[in-house]
Amino acid sequence: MKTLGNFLLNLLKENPVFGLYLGICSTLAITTNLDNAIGMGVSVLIVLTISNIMISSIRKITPDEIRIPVYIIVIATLTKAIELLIKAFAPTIDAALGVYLPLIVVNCIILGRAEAYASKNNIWKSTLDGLNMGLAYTLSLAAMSIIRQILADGVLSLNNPFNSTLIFEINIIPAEYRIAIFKEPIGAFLTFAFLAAGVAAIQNATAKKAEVK
Amino acid sequence: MKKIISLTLFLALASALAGAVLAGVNSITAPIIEEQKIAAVKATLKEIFPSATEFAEVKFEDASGKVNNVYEAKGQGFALKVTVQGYKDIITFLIGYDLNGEAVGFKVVSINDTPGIGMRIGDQEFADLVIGSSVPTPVDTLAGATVSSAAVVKGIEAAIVVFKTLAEY
Amino acid sequence: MLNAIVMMIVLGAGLGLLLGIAGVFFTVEQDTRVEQITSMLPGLNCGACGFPGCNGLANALVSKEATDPAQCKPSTTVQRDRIKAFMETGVDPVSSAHSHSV
Amino acid sequence: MAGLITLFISNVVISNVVLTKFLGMCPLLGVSRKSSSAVGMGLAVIFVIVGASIFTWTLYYTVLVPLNLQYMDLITFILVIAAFVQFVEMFLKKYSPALYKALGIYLPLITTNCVVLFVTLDNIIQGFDFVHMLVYSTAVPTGFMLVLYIFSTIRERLDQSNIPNAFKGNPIALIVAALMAAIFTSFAGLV
Repeated sequence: MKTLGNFLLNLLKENPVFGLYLGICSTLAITTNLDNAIGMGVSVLIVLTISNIMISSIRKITPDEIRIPVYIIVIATLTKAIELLIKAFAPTIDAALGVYLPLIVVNCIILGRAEAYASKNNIWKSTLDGLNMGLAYTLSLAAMSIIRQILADGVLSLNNPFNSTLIFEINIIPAEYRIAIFKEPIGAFLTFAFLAAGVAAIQNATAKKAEVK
Repeated sequence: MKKIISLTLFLALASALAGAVLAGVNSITAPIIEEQKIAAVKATLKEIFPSATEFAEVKFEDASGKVNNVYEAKGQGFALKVTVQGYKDIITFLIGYDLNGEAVGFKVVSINDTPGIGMRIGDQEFADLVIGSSVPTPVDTLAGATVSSAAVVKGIEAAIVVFKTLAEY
Repeated sequence: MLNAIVMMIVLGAGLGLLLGIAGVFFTVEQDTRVEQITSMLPGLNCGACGFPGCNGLANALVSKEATDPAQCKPSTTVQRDRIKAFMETGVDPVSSAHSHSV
Repeated sequence: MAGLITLFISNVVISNVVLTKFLGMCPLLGVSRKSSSAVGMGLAVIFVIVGASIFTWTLYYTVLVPLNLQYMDLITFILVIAAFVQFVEMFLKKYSPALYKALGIYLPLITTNCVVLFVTLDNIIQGFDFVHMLVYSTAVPTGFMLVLYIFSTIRERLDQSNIPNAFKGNPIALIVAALMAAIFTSFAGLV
């Protein structure tokens, strides 16, 4: 129970997206619905975890001067492999994510964790770190996409990406009260700004509490 | 100097491994991706020409640059895939004409236009307008979505030009 | 398959060699502290600190244009303390700790 | 010719890479505090994108396509970009310290700037010929620089204003970005 609490606290305090502003390009772009958010989140989770494992396992033989190019090669290979697999087995996700799928390579979270964590820690710890960060990223994307989808479409739905059958669909807001602008870039920026401000407010509050103590 | 060579070799080795991995993955996925592409087009073509069994891509000449692909439904007619610039983004649609020059099907393949304004060209209302038209009497624009629907109408005109070169109309 | 491997070997070796040689020919003397601080930063080059890249922040720290390494958002507290200690004493606490223990 | 001008304008203002595709957000939030660094960063990005586009476009059509290795695009492109950026940085540092001070210091930031990878990949996806590729790869970073510059001038003033605590820093910047995105939407009818 305590670990779950810690996990949730870390999710808010050290959130890679809303706290550290890492990987926000794709966050803003693809969170128009839950399907895309989960597709992107899981892709990043897989790339991040495997890249952490690989980089951790070669950390002792990688020459320091060219470690960044080597990391880039590892990450680019994994990203392309995932992209090809998604194209083959979940074409709807590929169509929705488009060019943002290959852009996972330049998602700062992945290179950031490689450099800051996996290059210095053992394989087991790096695996956990990859899963942890990837999950936090996926949840952040999901949170943002749920808000945008409900406000813009009035429904919350999820499709099975492998055969595009509907898993569930809930109607929440009647058609005449929907705010289409949340599908647009403006809506993306606004949603992100308010979520980030919310995270900052929580961080400020906990910091104050710590000071009082 | 020795250092440069060792670094270069390490980088080359890493690149080679990457190349091998990707080639491996690609050899598994390439045929599946190819199949997916054909299946996706076939499904839409089947909606336009439900009774046709055989489809083939045909060569064509298009001066407008709007028509991307033309598919022939053997003995039934032609379906043309057209891409036009909408209000803000690009609209791709398929339009099917039977051998008499009547529009028998209209389907928007991809649209990323302003929600609330341009979206209506994806609606059944617009599809019905198009399907009621024919080569000699093309469609009118849809009120309220003038930029997008005007773009689509221009695309349909381009499709008609291409269609005339293909069918003995 | 073979095509892919050969092409990548050539590309990897070519780029590696180019940068290796460039590194020898284009070396410029720099305040070593800048380089040391750069290596202590996360190396994301994300720009979140407001300076152009990790090197930019390191430069600013050395020239006292910036004072707090916590401006680097992705850095951990361990990294920040290490940089702070290095700026105050001019000695890297991590590497000096190693040399003491040996 | 008219097509090229349309391509240029539509990619600078209408489908602006930052405000409609959200690429290059990191430098937008990071380097946009001073308008002088916004211009430096913008110019460096234009230079790198045009250079990297020429290299990757040529690589794709002279090496990858003949060898049937189109699926190697991502990995070769990112390597070429990383090497190109580093090479230019080292070159400037040695031979033109003045230019390095003005532009070069932004170069390391650019490898991880998604706009560069996006443009090089999109050149291929859109099937551009050489001339269109050149125009496109100039237009996109020009749009990036335009937004970066406007953004930095607004932020210089934001520093003086009274902002709710939680919104200080990046959240308020994102609100500004939202308003700018709204304004740029109205350019849509231009072409």
